[in-house]
Parts: sequence; C-alpha cells; structure tokens
Amino acid sequence: MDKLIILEARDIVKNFPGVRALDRIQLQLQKGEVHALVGENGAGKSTLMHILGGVYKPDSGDVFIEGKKVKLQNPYHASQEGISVVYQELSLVQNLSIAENIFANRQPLKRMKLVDWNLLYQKTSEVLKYFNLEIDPRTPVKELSVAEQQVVEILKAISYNPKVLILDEPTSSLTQIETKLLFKNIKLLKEKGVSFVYISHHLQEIFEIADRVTIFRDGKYIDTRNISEVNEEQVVKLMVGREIQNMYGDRNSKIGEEYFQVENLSQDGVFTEVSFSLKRGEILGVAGLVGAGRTELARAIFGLEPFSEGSIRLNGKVLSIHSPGDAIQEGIAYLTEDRKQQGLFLKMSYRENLIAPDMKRFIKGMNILDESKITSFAEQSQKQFKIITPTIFQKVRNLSGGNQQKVLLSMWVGINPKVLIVDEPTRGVDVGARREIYKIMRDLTLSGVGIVMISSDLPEVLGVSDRILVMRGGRIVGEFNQNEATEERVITCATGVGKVNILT
Amino acid sequence: VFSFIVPTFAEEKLPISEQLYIEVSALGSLDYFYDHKLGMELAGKYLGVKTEYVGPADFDMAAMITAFEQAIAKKPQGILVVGFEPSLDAIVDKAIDAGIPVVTLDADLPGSKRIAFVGTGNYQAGFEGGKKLASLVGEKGKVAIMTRPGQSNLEERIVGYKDSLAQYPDIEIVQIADTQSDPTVAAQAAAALLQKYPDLAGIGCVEAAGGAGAATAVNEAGKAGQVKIVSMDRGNDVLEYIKDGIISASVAQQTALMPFYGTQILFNLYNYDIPISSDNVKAKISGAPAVIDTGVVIVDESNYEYFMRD
Amino acid sequence: MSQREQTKNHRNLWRSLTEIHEFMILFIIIGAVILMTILSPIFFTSGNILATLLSLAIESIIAIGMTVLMVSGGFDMSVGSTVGFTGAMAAMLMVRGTPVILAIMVGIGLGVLIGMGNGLIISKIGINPFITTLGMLNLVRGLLLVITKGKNITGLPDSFKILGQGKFFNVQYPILIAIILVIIGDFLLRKSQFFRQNYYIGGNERAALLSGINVSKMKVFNYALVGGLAAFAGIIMTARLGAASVSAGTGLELRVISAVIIGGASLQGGEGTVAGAFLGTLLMALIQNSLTLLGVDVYWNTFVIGTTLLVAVMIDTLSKKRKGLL
Amino acid sequence: MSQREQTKNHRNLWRSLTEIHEFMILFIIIGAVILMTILSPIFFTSGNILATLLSLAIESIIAIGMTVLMVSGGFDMSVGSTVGFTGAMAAMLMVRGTPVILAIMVGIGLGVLIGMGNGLIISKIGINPFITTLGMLNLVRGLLLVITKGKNITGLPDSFKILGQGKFFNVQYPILIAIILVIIGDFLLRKSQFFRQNYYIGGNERAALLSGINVSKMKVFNYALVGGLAAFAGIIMTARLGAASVSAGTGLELRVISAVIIGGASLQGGEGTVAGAFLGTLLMALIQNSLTLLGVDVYWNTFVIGTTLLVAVMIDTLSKKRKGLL
Ligand SMILES: Nc1ncnc2c1ncn2[C@@H]1O[C@H](COP(=O)(O)OP(=O)(O)OP(=O)(O)O)[C@@H](O)[C@H]1O
Ligand SMILES: Nc1ncnc2c1ncn2[C@@H]1O[C@H](COP(=O)(O)OP(=O)(O)OP(=O)(O)O)[C@@H](O)[C@H]1O
Ligand SMILES: [Mg+2]
Ligand SMILES: [Mg+2]
Repeated sequence: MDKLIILEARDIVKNFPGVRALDRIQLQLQKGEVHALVGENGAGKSTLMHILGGVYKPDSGDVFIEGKKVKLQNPYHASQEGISVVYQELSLVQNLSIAENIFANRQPLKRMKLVDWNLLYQKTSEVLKYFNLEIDPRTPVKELSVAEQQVVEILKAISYNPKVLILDEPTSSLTQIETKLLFKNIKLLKEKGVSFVYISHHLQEIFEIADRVTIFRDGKYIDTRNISEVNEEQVVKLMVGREIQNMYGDRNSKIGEEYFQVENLSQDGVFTEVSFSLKRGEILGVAGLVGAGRTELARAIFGLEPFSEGSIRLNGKVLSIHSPGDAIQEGIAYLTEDRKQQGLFLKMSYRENLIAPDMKRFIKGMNILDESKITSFAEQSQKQFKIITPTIFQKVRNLSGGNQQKVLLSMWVGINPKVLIVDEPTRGVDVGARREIYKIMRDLTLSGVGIVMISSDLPEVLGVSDRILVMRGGRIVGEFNQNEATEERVITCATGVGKVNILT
Repeated sequence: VFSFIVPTFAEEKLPISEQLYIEVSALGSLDYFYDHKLGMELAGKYLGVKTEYVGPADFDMAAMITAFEQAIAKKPQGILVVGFEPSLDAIVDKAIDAGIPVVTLDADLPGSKRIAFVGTGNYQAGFEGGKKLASLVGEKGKVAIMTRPGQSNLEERIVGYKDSLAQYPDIEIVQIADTQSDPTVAAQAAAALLQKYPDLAGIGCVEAAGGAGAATAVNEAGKAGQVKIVSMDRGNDVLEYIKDGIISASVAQQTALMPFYGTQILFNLYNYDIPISSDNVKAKISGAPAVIDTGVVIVDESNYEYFMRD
Repeated sequence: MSQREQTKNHRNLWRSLTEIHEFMILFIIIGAVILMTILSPIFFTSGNILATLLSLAIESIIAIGMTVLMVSGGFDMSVGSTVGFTGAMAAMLMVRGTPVILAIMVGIGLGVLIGMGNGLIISKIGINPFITTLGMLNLVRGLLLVITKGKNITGLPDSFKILGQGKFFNVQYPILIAIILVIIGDFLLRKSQFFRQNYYIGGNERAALLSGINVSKMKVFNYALVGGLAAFAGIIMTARLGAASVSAGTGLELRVISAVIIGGASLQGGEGTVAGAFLGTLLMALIQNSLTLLGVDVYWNTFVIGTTLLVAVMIDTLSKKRKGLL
Repeated sequence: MSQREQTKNHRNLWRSLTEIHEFMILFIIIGAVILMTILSPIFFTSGNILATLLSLAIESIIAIGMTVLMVSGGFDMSVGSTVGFTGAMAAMLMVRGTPVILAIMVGIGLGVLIGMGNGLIISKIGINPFITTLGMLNLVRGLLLVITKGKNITGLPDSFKILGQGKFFNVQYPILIAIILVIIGDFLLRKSQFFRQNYYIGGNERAALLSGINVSKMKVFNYALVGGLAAFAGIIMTARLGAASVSAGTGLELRVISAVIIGGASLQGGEGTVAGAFLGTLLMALIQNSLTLLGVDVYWNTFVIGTTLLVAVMIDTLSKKRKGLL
C-alpha cells in the first residue's frame, strides 16, 4: 500500500469486567477511503470506536494519527486531532435546539464568550442543507423523529470538519431516502479527502459505499480485504466463521384461517381507518417510511395508546384492550422497536427480564414467586434462544446488541402469545443473530401463531413476509402477496410516486 | 396534690464523687439552653458530683424520649427534665417506677409523678411579658404577638400574654403572626404588620427569632422606639437591640438556677434523710420541696449590660 | 457439565455480591457495637439495647414503606407530617369517646388517603414526587395546626396506651411490632410477585408499562402504603408517649430517607431491601445512642450525624467501586 | 414552500410556548397582585412592596446558584446550613477585629469550600447529591454549633451592618444586590457559553461528555457557586439582622428549592431559568405577605403555603399538558 495511512490502531487490548472486548486488534485507515468494519454483535467494533473517539482508554496498544503516536485523553482531544464519531447510541440533548446540539460547546461567540445566536442559527441552516432539511435550527431535538435525530447526529460530526469520520451503525434508524443522502454526502466528503470508518450490519450498504472492509470476530482481528475482491458470502463467512445459508428460512406452507382482525382503527392525527387481518401461521410484513405511523398502530393495538374508533377481534371475539396488561391477557405480545429505552430492564439480569411480561405464571401460592421454577425456565430459555451470556444472572446491559434483541424476543415468545407483533425486530442485529431471530419467528408460525412484522429493512420485509402491507401517512396504502412484491413496488407505494422522484 | 410513689433507695449510698445527675432536654442548639448547661455544670462543680446534659439539638420529642430512656439505662441518682410536652409524662413515670427521682425544669409536667418542679413556667413568662408590654405602650393601643404556632411551650406563653393583656381594656391584640422560628421570616411578617397597622404600639415576642425579626423590621421601617418590642430571653442579639433602643425589654428567667436547684433537690434527696414523718415512704411524702419558682427578670436598658456574655 | 458448574459458581459469587450491601452495613454496625461495648459499660445492657430498639421502632416501620416506594423510583417527604397528623386525629377521636380500634382504623385510613393524594398527583398529573410531597408536608402539618389550634392532646384511654407502653417478656410492643413488620416487609419485597413489580418500575418505567405492569396503580398503592405505615407509626408513637403533640414527626422524613439510602436504596429506584433499610435505621440509632452514652457535648451531635451519613455512604460506594459493581 | 411555512409557524408557536413557563407564573403573580390590591389597601404601597422584596433578597440570591445547579441536574440541601455557618464565621472574625472586607471574603471562601466539598464527593466518588448535601447540611450546622457553642454573635461593626441596612434612594442594599445578581445570573445562564454547558450536562450527561464538556469540573464549579452565593446571602443576612444566629438559615433549602421548581426548573435537570426562579421566590414571598396582611389565623399559614405550592405546580403542569408540551 503506498497510500497515506491517516489513522492506525495497533495491538489494542481492552478489557471490561469479565469480558475481553478487544484482543490485540488492528485497523489501518487510508486517507480518503471508506473503510467498512464488520463483525457480529459484541465483536468489539463500538469499543474500538470509543477508543478512537477518546472515550475509553485502551489497556494496551497504540493509536497513530498520520504516523504519529497519540494518547487520546478525552473526546475533546480526539476531535482536536481530527477524529469525529457518530456513536451507535444517540447522544443528543433532547431539550436543546438542533443548533445547540450540532455546535455543542462550540457555539460561535461574541465578546465575553457570549453565544452569538444569529451566527449559530445561520451556520446551522447551512449545515442542515447537506441533508435537504428545511427545519428551523431552533427546533428542540425532542420534536424530531428518530431518523431526523440521527441526521442531526451525523451533521454534528461533519460540522467538526474532521479528517476522520467514524460512523457506527448510522443507518439503523434511517430510511432508504436518508441513507441515500448520507451516501451522497460521504462521497462528497471523500472527494475532499475525508476518511471514513463505516460500521453496519447491512452488508449490501458496505458493498455500495466502502473501499475496503475489516472483519472482527470475538474481539479479534480477522482480516482486511478490498471490497472489489470479496463477495457477501465470503464476508459473512469471515465474520461468523461459518457459512450462512438460507438467511430468511423457509416460509410456512400451512398458513391457516384468518383469526385476528383489526377493523377501521383510527387515532386522531396519527393513523386513519386501518384495517387488516392476520392468518394463523402467517408473517405479515408492514413496510413504510419512518414516521408512517406503524409503531403508533402497534402501540394502539397493544393498549398503550387509546384509539378513537375501530375494533380488534381475535378468534371472532371483540377484544376490549385498555392497557398492555389487557393485551397480554388476550395473548397479544408486542416487541418494541426501542429495546433499550422501552423494552429491556438493562440493570436487571436476564432471568429477571425474562419473566417481566408474565410474572404471575411463576407464583407458587400466596403470591410468592417460585425462584427455582424461574431459574429453570430461564436456563431452558437461554438454551432455546441461544443467548450468549456467562450466566442467566448477568445484567442485560452487559450483553451485546444482538443478544439483547434475542432477550427481548425470548421475553415475549415466553408468554406463549397468540399474536406476536414485532417492531423492527433486527435493528442493529448481526447476520448470525438475525438468522436465528428469523428462525425463532418461523418456528413460532409452525405452531400456528401469526406474526405482524413492522420493519424498515426492505430486504427483510421481502425475504421474511408471507404478505406485505404498506403504510404511508397513517393509512394502509398497499397490500402485496409475497410473490408479487418487489423492492421497487414497495418503495413506490410507501413514498408515493411523486415524492420518489423529488427525493432520489 | 401529687400522687407519687416515693422511691426507695439502696442502703449503701454511692460516694458523692460517683453520683450522677442527668438533665434531659431538647432544642440544645438554642442560645437559651446555654444557661441550662451552665447550671448543670455549676451544680456538678459545687456539689462535687458528675452531671450530664443530653438531648437532641432540635424540638424532637421522640429523640428526647430516647435520650431519656438511655439516661435511665445509666442508672443515675436523679434525672432533670425540661417538661416541654405532656408526651413526656410516660417516660418520667417510667423513671420514677425504676426508682430514679425526676425533677421537671423550666416547664412542668403536672400529669406525671415527678417529684418537684423548678422554674418560672411558660405561662408566667408570657404573663409577665404582657404586663411589661402593656406598661410600655401606656396601657392602650394596638399590639401584635409573634410566635411559631404548634410548639407547646410557646403556645403556653401566648396564653399568658393574652391573659395579662386582657386586663387592659384599651389594649387590643390585633394579630398573631408566624415566625417559623426564622428571623428573616419574622422580619417579613413584622414588616407586613407595620404596614397594615401604622399605629401599631407594640409587639410581643414569645421566642428569640421573633424578637430579632421584629427588631429588624421596626428598625428598617424607621420606627425604632416608637413601636415597643418585648422580646424573650437574654441572647446577646436581644441585648444589643436593647442597647440600640430597638427592643424595649426582654423577659428573662434566672434560667441557670433551674438545673442548679433541681440538682440540689435530687442531691439532698439521695444523700440526706429528713424525717418529716416516722416513715416518709409509707407516709407517701417525698421529702423534697414541690415547686421552686425561679422568678422573672425584666431586662431593659437599665440592666442589659450585665447580661452580656462573650 | 463444566459449563453448568461454572454457572453455579458464578451464581454464588453473584448472590454474595448482591447481598454485600447489607453485609457492609452489618459489618459497620458490629464494629460500632464492639467499640461501644469497650467504651461504655452500659452499652451492652438489656436496658440500653431495648431503649435503642424502641427509639427506632417508629422510623423502621415507616422505612418499610419508604423502601418499597424508593425501589419503585418514588420518594415521600410528607411522612413526618402524616405521623403527626394521624396520631393527633386518632387521639382526638379517642378523647371524644370513639372506641380505640375504630380511632386507630380512622387514623390509618387518613394516612392512606394522604398517601393516595400524593400518589394520584404524582402518577396522574405527573408532578415530581419531591415537590408534590413537599407541598403535602406543609398542607398536612398545616391542617393539623388548624384542627388542633396548636394544642397537644392528652387524656388518652389506657387501653390505647398499652399499644405503645405494654410489654411482652420485658420487650415493649412497638419493638415487637416493628420487627414483625420489617420481617414481613422484607419477605414480601423479596419474594412476592406483587411487590417485586416495584423493581421493574424503578428499573425502567416504560419497559414496565410495556410488560403489562399497571404502573400508575402500583405508584398510588406505594404512596398509600407508606402513608398508611406512617399513620400506624404515628399512632404507636402517640400510644407510647401517651399524648399527641402537634410537632410530632417534624423532620422525621429526612431521617427515614437517609436511613433507607444508607440501607442500600437509591433515589434512582430499582434497588434496595427492607432489611437494608432496617440496618440503616439501626446504624443511625446506634450512633445517637453512642453519643448520649459517651456524654458527647450536645453541640457535637449534629456534626457527628452529618459526618456518619457521609462516611457510611462513602465507604459503601467506594467498596462497590472497588468490587467493580459500579 | 407550504411545508416550510408550516415549519415556521410551528416555530413561532413553539417559541412562545417555551417561554410560557415564566409567563404562567407571572400571570399567577399578577393575578395575586390584583386580588391583593383589591383586598388590602396597604398591599400596593411602596412600603409594603419594598418590605416584601427585602424579604426575598436572601432567597433569590441563593436561588440563582440553585438554578444553575439544578439545570445541570444537581441539587443542594446544605445551603441553609451554609448561610448560617458562613454568616457566623464572618461575624466572629469581625468581632475579633478582622477588617470587614477580609471577613466577608473569608466567609464567601468558606461557602465556596463547602460547595467544593459537595461537588467533589458527588462528581468524584459518585454519591447521590441528595444524600451528600443532606450529610453536609448536618455537618456544617454541627460545626457551627461546636464553634459558637450555640451562642449568637453580636457587636458587629456599623461599617458592616450598612451592607444589609443601608439604602440607595430608599431601596435597601440587599434588594439592589439581589436584583443585580438575578439579572446578571439570568443573562449568563441564557447567553454565556460557559454557563450553557449546564443545559447539556443536565439534559444528557453522556452527550455533554462526548461534546468535550468537562462534566466533573463543571459540577464542582456549580456546587462551589451555590456555596459561595449562599455564603454571600448569609453575610448579607447577618448584616441586615445585625447579629449572627446559630439557627440562621434553618430550613431555607426547602424554600429555595421549592421556589426554583415553581420557577420552572426540574429535578431531572436540563431546564430552568434564573428569571423563573426569581418569579418563584417572588410568588412565595407574595403569599407570605398576603397571609399576614389579610390577618389569616396563624394556624392556617403552613396549610396555605403547602396548598399554594401544590396548586402552582399543578396549574403549570396541567397547562403544559393541555398545550401538548408534556
Ligand atoms: N461498558 C461496558 N462494560 C462491560 N462490557 C462492555 C461494555 N461495553 C461493551 N462491553 C462488552 O464488550 C464486548 C464488545 O462490545 P461492542 O459494543 O464493542 O460490540 P460491537 O461489535 O459494537 O457490537 P454491536 O454490533 O452489537 O454494536 C461485548 O461483549 C460487550 O458486552
Ligand atoms: N414514543 C414516542 N414519543 C414521541 N413521539 C414518537 C414516539 N414514537 C414515535 N414518535 C413519532 O411519531 C411519528 C410516527 O412514528 P412511528 O414510530 O409511528 O412511525 P413508524 O412508521 O413506526 O416508523 P418507524 O420506522 O420509526 O417505526 C414519528 O414522527 C415519530 O418520531
Ligand atoms: Mg456496536
Ligand atoms: Mg416505528
């Protein structure tokens, strides 16, 4: 390689209590390249990025910037050295404006270190143009959708004018549209000499944008390849150490009768006259853009939000659901898209998380919990769902993202639901774990359970669903059978034809 | 008429230097209780016995009772207690039943089996304050009283004030105001009173914060000397206000005498036999005086300097 | 096999670690007891021990409810006022001839109502617990002043006083009541499904809601529970003192909250045990007792209490940090 | 185009809504003022207004620091003790002949030290602010008792008393000092980059860290600031009263915290303004003043204070909810 190495991590080791997250890891970033970093959940990708961003200090090993050894002291120091990071978790201040978030602690100043608000808003408006965003810079971040927040996060990193821009799963909450804009911007910046580390579990993105790819497995460095010299299967094999075939599994051939109906459900200003039905053993995909109202619909069915009109029927009986407790009672389970904030009890153990939706099942009389029954259930469930954790007493916070998602799934499959609604079930989940999640869902359909799968991941929707609904602006605007659905047809339907032209 | 069980004592008496007398009180952080501690110390010094002063720093009866329980556990020769509230009755009786004589100080517990009471009494202190205030305002006009509602010793003083002022038909108590035991809050209340009653003639205060607050407000309103203030106790701040002519007088008690004479009663009871009857125990008499009145002292510009402490 | 063994081992390690908090305080308490036994001959006498236990009976009864509440992420500043208010109301009723049992029931009922008021404001309107219960603190104490006109209530029937002054084998009833309630409370919070829900609410309220836990009902229940327990404590206190005082319970809330925090609960919710809270109250009572026994000048009292609180929490935090638990 | 317009509209609406909190209290205050002017002829006289302002000077000076602290997610229960302690220490020094300016500086320095103590324990050891500052409350008050042996301190030089009693065009210095400090504080917290860091820390500590904010340094600074301001307030209070009392400032912390919360800050951090906090103290002082002017029976005092606190926060919360801000 004769190209300039702008950033290098050499022999980095990082331990957390009980885990060696990084074990003599390597990474070489050339000037002006987009360098993809892939690996299973918990492979140590984010840990390395935290080290490069000055958040963690490595236990041993060195970081070189343009050949010079540096000891990154803190995030500020890293940004001074030209490294800017978009972390996996959103790190925005919800109460503050877009402008103050993007220029956090770097606000343009007037005399006496007073903030120059006019200049701040002006600069922010300029930055927002990168993503064609026509939002007032004064808008507080909490009023933005998750996708918009992610964009703000990316813009914040770009606004440092970094030499190296690290993007840790930036697209996990973006739609195709924002993703396209992101790629456009990456290419623009690349031309200006900015180098990128790009982390994603969506391999097709990597093949679209990256020049080279480095693979980690279990905290160890495996290999670095030119993207032109490998294909998806090879990368997956390097990541998981074996081949993954038949990613989405085989569709259930014995789909039963309609047993769950949602009729004319409306919630003012959020969704309107939504009707659909679900058959036994069927996976019903629900596609749509972020903000189409899919999550709200699911929350309403689950009793979290009241709906103004409409009815829900299960096995012919009209359900009266006013709270999640009622829904669970009727056999409806809902897997939230926001596993950290709303799904899991991060400070509690796997064992305790598992029983949360149905604790009453473990009472042995007098309302006293049967601890040994819980333990054996948890041990069995851990095996069934292949959850990788030292013990069932491990705090869920310390598990990798994919494993956390499996924990969430095991919680809800554990209540033996009649209807399972999953919302973005594989967001941030690696290929291996993703395949297992699909497998679990498939197995469930074989026992006659119908699944509603809300997903913004089009290949997933197409690959997994037996039938696909498309939502736009709070309405169902299309329905496709598995064999008639194509990526284009679904996108066109989800965006509305006119808009597709404007935005792509 | 007191009904009590006269304590019986072991034949063998402890030598004087090993005898222990404990005062149990509350509000220990107040300037006022300095005199209580002083009185106990001097009793120990002059009698040659050991003395202790225990109890919480604030008005916390539960904590005070705990301190009392622990005092009983030390098996002293006598306990002195400030009888803040009837809720102390039970613990006093418990000590008596355990053979430890108890004397109440400063405020009495007539419902208990205590042997004697030494003090002026809150009612009396309030009554004397009212009398002084009346004479200061020329026995006529509007007066206000400042207190912290809900604290029983202060409630009794209020009653004393009201009873004595009731003797003067030309005096009207226009309002009772809340100090929350905080001079700034008291100053605020007093300032509002001065606004509301421009012809206010006097303010009577039943606790120290009220005095400081009223003095501050009167001074700030430029009415020093015009609105007469009668305060409570003899803290240095009150004395300084008297010196400056802002507070006219303060009701003090010979507080140090209370624990001093209280200890004496207990000491005499333990060490000396006074054969009032052929058998004091069977005759159900205590062999001690029942009440010692320590009197009221009015501190004003004529004598304040002698009360100054550093 | 080996994997299973490893899990077992881990489990034991884990279990002992979670229990370490209580051990830590127990350790400090034992140390203090040994020291005091050496320093003061009176300390380890049954009289003194019983007196100390008696003094913490009231606080530990309230601490049970406060622990449950704080585990669920709640907080109550109004318990001191509830103690004073309900004790006085029950006393007034008795003095006016209401049967003792009925008066006690009414008193506890009032405490539950106050708690429900807190709980409804907090869970339905969504006002912060600190500010809600601070308002309630003043409101309830004020109501007490208005009703009693600042006067203490005496003349209680002996059949009532027995509740606070009676003895069973030389141990006063309040001690027995407190210990029994602490044991029941600790058992329920550890073992019962209903009370365990609080750990989920305190751990992640939104996830608890999605798990079908009726969060706002539980919150109202918790505040009502702590209100009811405070009322019960207030009534026992009144029985023990033989009179109700308008200032009863003033400042109690901070002592109870301190004790519960020393006992391992946190203001963030999700952790804490009743046993720990009891040990916390015990430690505080022990320190008070030691100060009195050692004849420490009363001026040092407040200072020592503040220092102990800081040191106890610091030792605990630092030891957790060293063990990698934080 | 139309989308953009909509956004703009949205923006204006939003802006007015965010500012509504201060308006809401201002509205309540104006309502109270009008009502009181009708009910009591004395109310709207300069004498009464100045007296009321004077009474809130101390609290509003502390409220400035408390707001900054609470915006950053902190909390300080020890300010009341700091007020008492530093006022007394400065007074003692003056009585012993230390020059007034030097004594004031030492007093403020002590307050800053107490605050730094809080800040270091909280940010370095990681103990909860509530429990840390509660411990500090007792520690500092205890130290004051130990040093003064419970005696008030008098005999202060007139050149010092002038600070609390002097007037400028009929307005007493404490009022002027408080108003100037409130204006500066409000300005800085809104406009200066340094103070704005607190909104990041209180809003999302992790985000603040990643943005290069030195979170623990800021925390220590904030506690030191509130300690220093409390000390300054304590010194002004001493000058005004002309004497230092050992119980000065007791319970002040709860009044200040209540006022700051009424003024729009939350215990979760990330929101609040100094102007709002000042309006909060003003509202509380106004209520106190009205109670006295209307001659409300003292026994009702506490009740009314508690009720107002609850009602003020409820109105505010409900109005926010109706406007969809919550
Ligand atoms: N703060 C922490 N404390 C303890 N363990 C941690 C911590 N952060 C990460 N780990 C552990 O370190 C390992 C590497 O985690 P990391 O987040 O770097 O993985 P990743 O490759 O980014 O995974 P994902 O694709 O799920 O984001 C995992 O086993 C994780 O559980
Ligand atoms: N818990 C919430 N609180 C506030 N706003 C929310 C919440 N959840 C979603 N929203 C917002 O409501 C709108 C509708 O979003 P919703 O999540 O229903 O869309 P969706 O079609 O499910 O999209 P996604 O792909 O994100 O799941 C979005 O603007 C979103 O930001
Ligand atoms: Mg990661
Ligand atoms: Mg969604």
